[in-house]
Amino acid sequence: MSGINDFVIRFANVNGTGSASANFLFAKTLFRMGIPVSPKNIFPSNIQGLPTWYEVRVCDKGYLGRREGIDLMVCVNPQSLEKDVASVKDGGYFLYDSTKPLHTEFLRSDIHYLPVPLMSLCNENFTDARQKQLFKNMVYVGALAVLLNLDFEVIAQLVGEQFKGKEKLIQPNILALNLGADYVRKHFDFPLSFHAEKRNLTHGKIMIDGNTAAALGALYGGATVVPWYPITPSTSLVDAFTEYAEQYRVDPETGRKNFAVIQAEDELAAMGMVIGAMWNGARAFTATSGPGLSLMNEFLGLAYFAEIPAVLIDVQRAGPSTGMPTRTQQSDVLLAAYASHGDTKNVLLFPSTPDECFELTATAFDLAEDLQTPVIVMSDLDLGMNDHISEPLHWQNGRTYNRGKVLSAEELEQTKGWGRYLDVDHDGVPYRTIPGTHPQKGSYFTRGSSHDEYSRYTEDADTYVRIMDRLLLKFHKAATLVPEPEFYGDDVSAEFGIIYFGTTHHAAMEALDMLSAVDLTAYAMRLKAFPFSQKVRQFTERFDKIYVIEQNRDAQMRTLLINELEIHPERLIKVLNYDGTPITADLIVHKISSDIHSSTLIRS
Amino acid sequence: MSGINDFVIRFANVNGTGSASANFLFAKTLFRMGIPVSPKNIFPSNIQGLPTWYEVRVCDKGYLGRREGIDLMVCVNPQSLEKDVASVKDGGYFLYDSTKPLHTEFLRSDIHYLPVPLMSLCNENFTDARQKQLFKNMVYVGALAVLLNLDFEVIAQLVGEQFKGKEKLIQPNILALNLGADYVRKHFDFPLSFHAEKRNLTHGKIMIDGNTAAALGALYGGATVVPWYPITPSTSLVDAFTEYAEQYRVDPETGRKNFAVIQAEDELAAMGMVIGAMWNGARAFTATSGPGLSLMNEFLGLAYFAEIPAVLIDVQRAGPSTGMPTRTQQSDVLLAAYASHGDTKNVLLFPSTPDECFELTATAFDLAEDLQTPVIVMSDLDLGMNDHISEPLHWQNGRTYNRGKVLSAEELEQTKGWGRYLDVDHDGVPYRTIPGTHPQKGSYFTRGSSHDEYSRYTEDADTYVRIMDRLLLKFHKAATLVPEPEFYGDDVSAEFGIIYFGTTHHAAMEALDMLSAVDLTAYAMRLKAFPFSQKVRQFTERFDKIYVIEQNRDAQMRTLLINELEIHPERLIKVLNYDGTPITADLIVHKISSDIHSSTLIRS
Amino acid sequence: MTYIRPAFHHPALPQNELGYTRKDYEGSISTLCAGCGHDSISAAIVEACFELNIEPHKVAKLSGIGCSSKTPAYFLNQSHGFNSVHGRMPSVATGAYLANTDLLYLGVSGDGDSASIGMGQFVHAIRRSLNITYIVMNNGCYGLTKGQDSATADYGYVAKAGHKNIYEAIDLCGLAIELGAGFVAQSFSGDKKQLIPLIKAAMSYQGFAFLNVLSPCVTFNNNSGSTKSYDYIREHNAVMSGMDFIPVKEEITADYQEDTVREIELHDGSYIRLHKLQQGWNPEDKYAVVNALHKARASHEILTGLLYINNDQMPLHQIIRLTDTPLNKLTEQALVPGAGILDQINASFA
Amino acid sequence: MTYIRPAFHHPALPQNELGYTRKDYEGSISTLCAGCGHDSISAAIVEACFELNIEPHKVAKLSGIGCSSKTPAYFLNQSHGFNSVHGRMPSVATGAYLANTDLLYLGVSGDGDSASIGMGQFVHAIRRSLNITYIVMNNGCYGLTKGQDSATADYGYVAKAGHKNIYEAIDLCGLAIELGAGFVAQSFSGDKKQLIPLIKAAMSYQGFAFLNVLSPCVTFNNNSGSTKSYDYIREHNAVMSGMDFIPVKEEITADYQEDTVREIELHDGSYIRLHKLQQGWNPEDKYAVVNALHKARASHEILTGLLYINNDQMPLHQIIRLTDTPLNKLTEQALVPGAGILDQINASFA
Ligand SMILES: Cc1ncc(C[n+]2csc(CCOP(=O)(O)OP(=O)(O)O)c2C)c(N)n1
Ligand SMILES: Cc1ncc(C[n+]2csc(CCOP(=O)(O)OP(=O)(O)O)c2C)c(N)n1
Ligand code: SF4
Ligand code: SF4
Ligand SMILES: [Mg+2]
Ligand SMILES: [Mg+2]
Repeated sequence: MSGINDFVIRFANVNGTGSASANFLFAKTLFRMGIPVSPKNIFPSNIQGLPTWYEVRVCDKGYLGRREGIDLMVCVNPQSLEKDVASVKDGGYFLYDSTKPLHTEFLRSDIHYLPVPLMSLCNENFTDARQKQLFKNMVYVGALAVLLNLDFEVIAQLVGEQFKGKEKLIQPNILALNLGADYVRKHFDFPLSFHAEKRNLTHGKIMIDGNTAAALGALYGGATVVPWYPITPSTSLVDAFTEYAEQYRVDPETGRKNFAVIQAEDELAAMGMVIGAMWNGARAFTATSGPGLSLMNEFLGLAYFAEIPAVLIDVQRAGPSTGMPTRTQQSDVLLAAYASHGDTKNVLLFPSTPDECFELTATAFDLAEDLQTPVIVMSDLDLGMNDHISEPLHWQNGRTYNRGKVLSAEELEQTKGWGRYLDVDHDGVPYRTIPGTHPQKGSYFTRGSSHDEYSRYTEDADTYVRIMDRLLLKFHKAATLVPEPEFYGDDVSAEFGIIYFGTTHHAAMEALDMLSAVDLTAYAMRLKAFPFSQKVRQFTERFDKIYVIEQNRDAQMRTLLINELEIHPERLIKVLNYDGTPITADLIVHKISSDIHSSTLIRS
Repeated sequence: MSGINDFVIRFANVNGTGSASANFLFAKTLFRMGIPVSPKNIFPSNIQGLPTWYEVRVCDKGYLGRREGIDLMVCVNPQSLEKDVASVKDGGYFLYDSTKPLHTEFLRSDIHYLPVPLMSLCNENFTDARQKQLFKNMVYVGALAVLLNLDFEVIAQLVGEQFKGKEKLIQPNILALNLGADYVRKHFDFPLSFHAEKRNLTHGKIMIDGNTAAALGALYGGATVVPWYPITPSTSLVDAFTEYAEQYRVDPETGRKNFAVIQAEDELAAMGMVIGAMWNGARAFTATSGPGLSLMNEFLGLAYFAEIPAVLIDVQRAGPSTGMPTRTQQSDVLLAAYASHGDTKNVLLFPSTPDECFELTATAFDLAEDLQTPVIVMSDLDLGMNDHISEPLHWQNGRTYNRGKVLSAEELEQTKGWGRYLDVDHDGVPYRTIPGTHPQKGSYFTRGSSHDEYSRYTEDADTYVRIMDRLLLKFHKAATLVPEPEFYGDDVSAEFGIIYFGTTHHAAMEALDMLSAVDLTAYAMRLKAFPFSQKVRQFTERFDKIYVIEQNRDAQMRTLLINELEIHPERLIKVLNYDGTPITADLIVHKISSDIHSSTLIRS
Repeated sequence: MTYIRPAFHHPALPQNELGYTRKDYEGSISTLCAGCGHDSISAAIVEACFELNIEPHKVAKLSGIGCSSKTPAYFLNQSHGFNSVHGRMPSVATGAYLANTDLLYLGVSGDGDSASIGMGQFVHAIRRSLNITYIVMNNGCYGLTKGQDSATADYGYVAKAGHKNIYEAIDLCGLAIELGAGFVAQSFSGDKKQLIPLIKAAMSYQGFAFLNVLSPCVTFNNNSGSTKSYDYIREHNAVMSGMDFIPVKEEITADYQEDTVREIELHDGSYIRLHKLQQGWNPEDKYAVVNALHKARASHEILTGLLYINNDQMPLHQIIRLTDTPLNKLTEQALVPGAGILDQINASFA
Repeated sequence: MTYIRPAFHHPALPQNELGYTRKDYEGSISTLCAGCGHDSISAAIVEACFELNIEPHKVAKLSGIGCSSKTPAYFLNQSHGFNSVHGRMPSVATGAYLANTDLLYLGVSGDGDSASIGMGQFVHAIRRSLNITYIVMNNGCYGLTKGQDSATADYGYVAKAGHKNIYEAIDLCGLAIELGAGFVAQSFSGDKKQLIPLIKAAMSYQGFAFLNVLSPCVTFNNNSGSTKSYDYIREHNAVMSGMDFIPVKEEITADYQEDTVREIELHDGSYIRLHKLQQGWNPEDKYAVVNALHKARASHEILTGLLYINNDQMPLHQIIRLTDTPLNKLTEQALVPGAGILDQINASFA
């Protein structure tokens, strides 16, 4: 059994019953108590009435990845009872609504039961039907507070914050909390052997979801045109952008807006609008998930070939096709990298944490304009929709945008023989102009068809090759501009390498420690971008054996590494998790150590 | 200078002026004279008034790839004069319309000029304006016939066939031919040093374009539902299908049709219709090119995941985006193989010749239904729209369709516990049912969302993984069912390997001979399908050094080979041609031999 | 395909002429929100199919993506179903229909699915006169993605989230009529009496039968500012006519006064009987219908009932002169022209 | 941006008020077929822009793919042009327009481009009241892919290839009106006198100005069975009114008899003057226009002229209350809320 500040608790609810805010309150309380915590929402692709879970890992050591094994299950959903009982760890606890007795078939001898009559407590104390249902959730939070030794002051403070402006609601919420607390105090020993203890480990941190952070990154990054089409799990990103933009980008006097959020008719249109806007000199982005990415292929190819900046945030979910819309995966990597027919390559960025969602989204606009090409921020459902403990978002006042090689009217005045696709600087990146800049100079005809350096249509073989080769040169330049990878672990004595990216971060960090505990010393590289920089190449050359951890079936990032860096595939070993749940350290350690044990050679 | 039955002649025309049939007559005459010939149409993405070329390689040795270097240029287009004069080989000939004198700037001292007053000959002999223009083309054919020693009887016969039913037109055409012939006889020495001589090398062969052959393959393969959206260079494929179907698939009494060709509103709809039709048990296909393939991504992912057979013919053109719509390339390989978001893999077939277009298209339906997955036939503009000498199309009477695991009403009657996605045979391929088969049994709910073995929606992690893993198993099975590669060259003493596919075939064959002439002995494998079979793997294991020849920039097939067969990239050397023109043997030889000369090791 | 009578039914359950009970037309348990309008439409479909004596396995039910598009799983369990991709059901249905014209095709979509991402396919299915009953469960919002305005959301309505819609709505019925749909009806999920005969009529019609059913989203669009709420629709519903559907061969009784009754015979011999007709209402007069729709829009009325019918519409398979045998039943015999013909074709290229 | 007078013009060339000559509005040499209707429309655009005194660099011209979509290369060389992808010009134009509402947007498309693959985007650009002059060069066929029927090809017309079209045509004007487009006109590429003022009026209109211009494809659809040929259109053209466009501040003279003249003032102060009005024709009466279109269709007449105008239409940027400064001119100053605000936001997540 787990110990102080080291346990996993899972809430089994029915979706649409208002459990989300109570569960969040629970997690946030731990966070405010200074304890590292990582909540995961496991919800159905449905609006109301189906099982939904909220899993909270509490971990003094700061491991924020998911962990298998539930120490305490809070079950308020009869539909999922059987599964929920079964999922509790040997020796764990099962808190349930005992208003109706538990059927004996759900009794396990190896776990502890904590019956709390949630419904009847509510029935006795509230009259309104909706309130009865809602407050059930607060009752179990109250019960848990006692069982796990949560700080009631913190809880009360959070409730106060939550109902700011609706103060009438504070009192009944506190009442509900106390109902649960009192019941536990009366009926059970408390606290449990594993419970919370105040720490100072989250000081200066924030708890935020990646989509909100990315939205803020776009806001600070200067996005003004935001066409989009709703799709889980990217919707909340645009919602957050809209909300903050309404707050900070509207002229308070006139009510006129500094931004345009447009719900497009579909994802093709959303990407078309991004391209039109960025062609015309505004910063624009859209957010989508797998199906939308598939639909944007043609437009991405246009932006690549006509060299129009574009920013796309792909909040990945489990594919293929409609797949599991409410489960996480990193399975759009290959399509995003080589989207569209013909020879194409796109710049990708891989945030791992909310603060990186902020930073890399803001950076995406600079890169897109600097390189005049699409940049895709590869987030995922786990990162985007779950709350994560994160460094605060950071913006340096005075930071300026890199708008790339855009010619002003004055510069055009002085320029002779300008051509839209002339590689003046020999870095693969030509100079562009924005419509309306100058009455006589700088106009050109943008096209997705083959064109020469002056943007004229051509079917000339050599010209075509020249442009295509320059695009490769530009891609090489991109490799020097994208964010560098981060390195972790033991640089000196490492016997093998680990490569990973995105939300695998926390599990990988924990796995590194677990591996070194069993004397398997690794050095890890967290990729932040595609194409791969020199540092990435060097890392791959250093080890004979490198484990590439990914959350997809086909080892898509490994394909990119092999293909772009010409690495012998046998040196890159797949460590995959693709069941739609966030990857765990256990899985990583298990796969790596069993590979090592089944092979002999580690370093030749 | 080239010799008997060994030369290249190029016609420079204006498009929309009716030169196509005269040029075809020229090529077909050679073919009928028993001489291997390969014409290439180099046309603009435009309807009328721009330069268009028709290039004919004549080659006794049977090399049917394109060859650089023009021996004889026939120029009837003042627009392209400069370029055309320049493109003639040193010592070559330049035939032009001398009605107006040639400007001195176009005079080269190293080539021979053959002035023929095409226009004035026509003006003198014809009255109708359109005829004057049209017959100009016949005049130069007549002139060439004498210069190159063509058989006038063959020409006359072909003219007769061409104007079957419009016999009135035969005489003036013959007159025009004679005008040219007589003029040459009067004014020049003839025949030229290089010229034609009757052979018996094309006996039993046909001269046909790949699109027509593929259309016939679809007709014989049992396609009944053919939704499509016009796009060059795939349009003529559906046109041919329609034409033959109108001939052979319409009830002569009632006029009722055995097929449905539907011009869809776009490519998304075309693929949706294919999926709907094959889900419902009919054979269906669509044909498209790059932009269409990009648009079909989402639907391809649905077909992959929901396991619905689908047949797509991708007649590739030069990408990315609109690219060069009338130029050839093999650059959709990667996208086709891994189309769509999420983890997906599609079966691809690579025809090299018209008879293979026929055979592989027919096979595609069997494979798609056998494997319940999309099958994409990867043709290209060169193969699809140019005439090629080919083995005749072959169909064995009595050949039956492989409809795959489809349960009949009787079988359903006897089946217990059927589940749409149950892997009963442990080969990854489940049993399906067609709507309307049985009143109580066999109905199921098809979905692109995650489903269990009984086709019920699920978000269960294990079930999802089970289905995804089975799809991989199915893909492994596909590798055992797809057509095997073909091998060429010296199996025994080869020092290195060559891998190629599709229209690279003729150039590769010629290159093999050229290489062995300089003692570079290679063994070549022509891929016919993806995924790769055991034989492909064995071949890749045999050589330390393998040249992979492709007509794209990013070496896409090489990526597939490395990724699927886990080959060390350094062993696969890129030989690329991606300028939109068909690859030549010279290019291949040049790239391979310079690589060999720049490296030392050939076989370790 | 011969018909096999379903066995072992509870004797007390009423059976239709084919011996099926209502249970035989039901589907899996709905996972939609309690009170969702879509569930009522599913129930109406079950009832209509039962009453129409349809063999369930002779129906193919297809949909896109959305709460509405989930419903085919909740009715007609014995029919094959196809939950395709967002907005693209019309093309999948077109392919399926061409493969086998012997089945009945029931397309189910949402306002997001058809009026936004699926607009192009919706328009072209109508243009082709696809032989389908096409039901849009129209709640003016994107239910499944949590309540965004759809393109059928009315200008000025106030969303649950609080904002006012600033765009004009697309009137799917007006659009369908403009595009030449042969059967256009509008109804309300809460009005079974009207809805069931409309579904029956639509399923009996040969050609594109469009049913726009207002179907409140209780979770995201049933608030007071909504123009797609139960209350609002009830208040603004202008029923253009009462309606009965009289199946083939059933006796036509004259219950109504001559002057207010209109009977329209469908091609299969069944009848639609309209009664309590609104003054001057003639669903075969396209101009009148279009004008009435425009006026209703201006006065915030919602016309329901059979809005327009054109009995001369030719369904797609007739337009393209398809053979009677379903294409999916054709074998090598019918499909392969044979080696001899191929030799001739080869010869034409020699 | 200050205006700089173009230098070194041939003194003899007539100049407009801004000092530009017609040459300044021309484009590259057309590669279309000799006689293609599209070239005439390009010429009309050149003339309209010249007469309207538009600064060429203040125009953005956008198109999809097709012969028609190539034309933006053949006019207004000093404007930025964007030849996007097939059928998706409306979305690219929407993005461009949102980025800078200070330019004039001219969208050019074909009937294949807009009525088939682009139908969804066409519909939604109208619904959003995109501020654009949207010209469809309508030849009833797919010119660039060699003459397939398009969705605007009339039922029963005989294609050059010989077959008869079996589908009903989509009437883009009828559709645009149904969807609420504020300015809908139809014209003929061969009728410059009508076309030029229509283009001028459209470019002066605030909102979605749709121009469906019948534009014969001489190569693939000018044969005798065609209903989009020069001859056919000339014979079946029913001009609904003569029309003048009177720019801002120009004196309004009364050349015509009172009863047959109508003047419509646009928001920028310019006027459209309709004269020789057909009996009862009122382009502000939506119902009347819709009915007239339906009737014309039935009698194979092609109505040309300004069909419908709604002067109260709000363009998209007003609907969404966009600021006056073009978004593409905003700098960090205006866009970044600053580190202080971010601290506050961080605090709200602490
Ligand atoms: C390509 C694609 N984009 C977006 C989505 C996300 N999505 C699912 S349902 C839906 C809207 C559904 O609205 P509607 O059709 O009105 O159905 P309702 O839920 O309101 O019944 C969207 C946008 C998707 N599944 N696929
Ligand atoms: C995605 C895609 N599909 C198909 C095509 C091929 N294509 C080019 S132009 C065209 C049709 C053009 O028709 P229309 O818009 O009427 O223009 P027109 O040539 O008649 O002026 C098509 C189908 C394409 N470029 N892109
Ligand atoms: S969200 Fe709305 S549309 Fe979806 S099931 Fe619930 S009530 Fe119905
Ligand atoms: S093909 Fe037709 S539309 Fe295209 S340029 Fe020629 S005449 Fe014009
Ligand atoms: Mg809806
Ligand atoms: Mg056209």
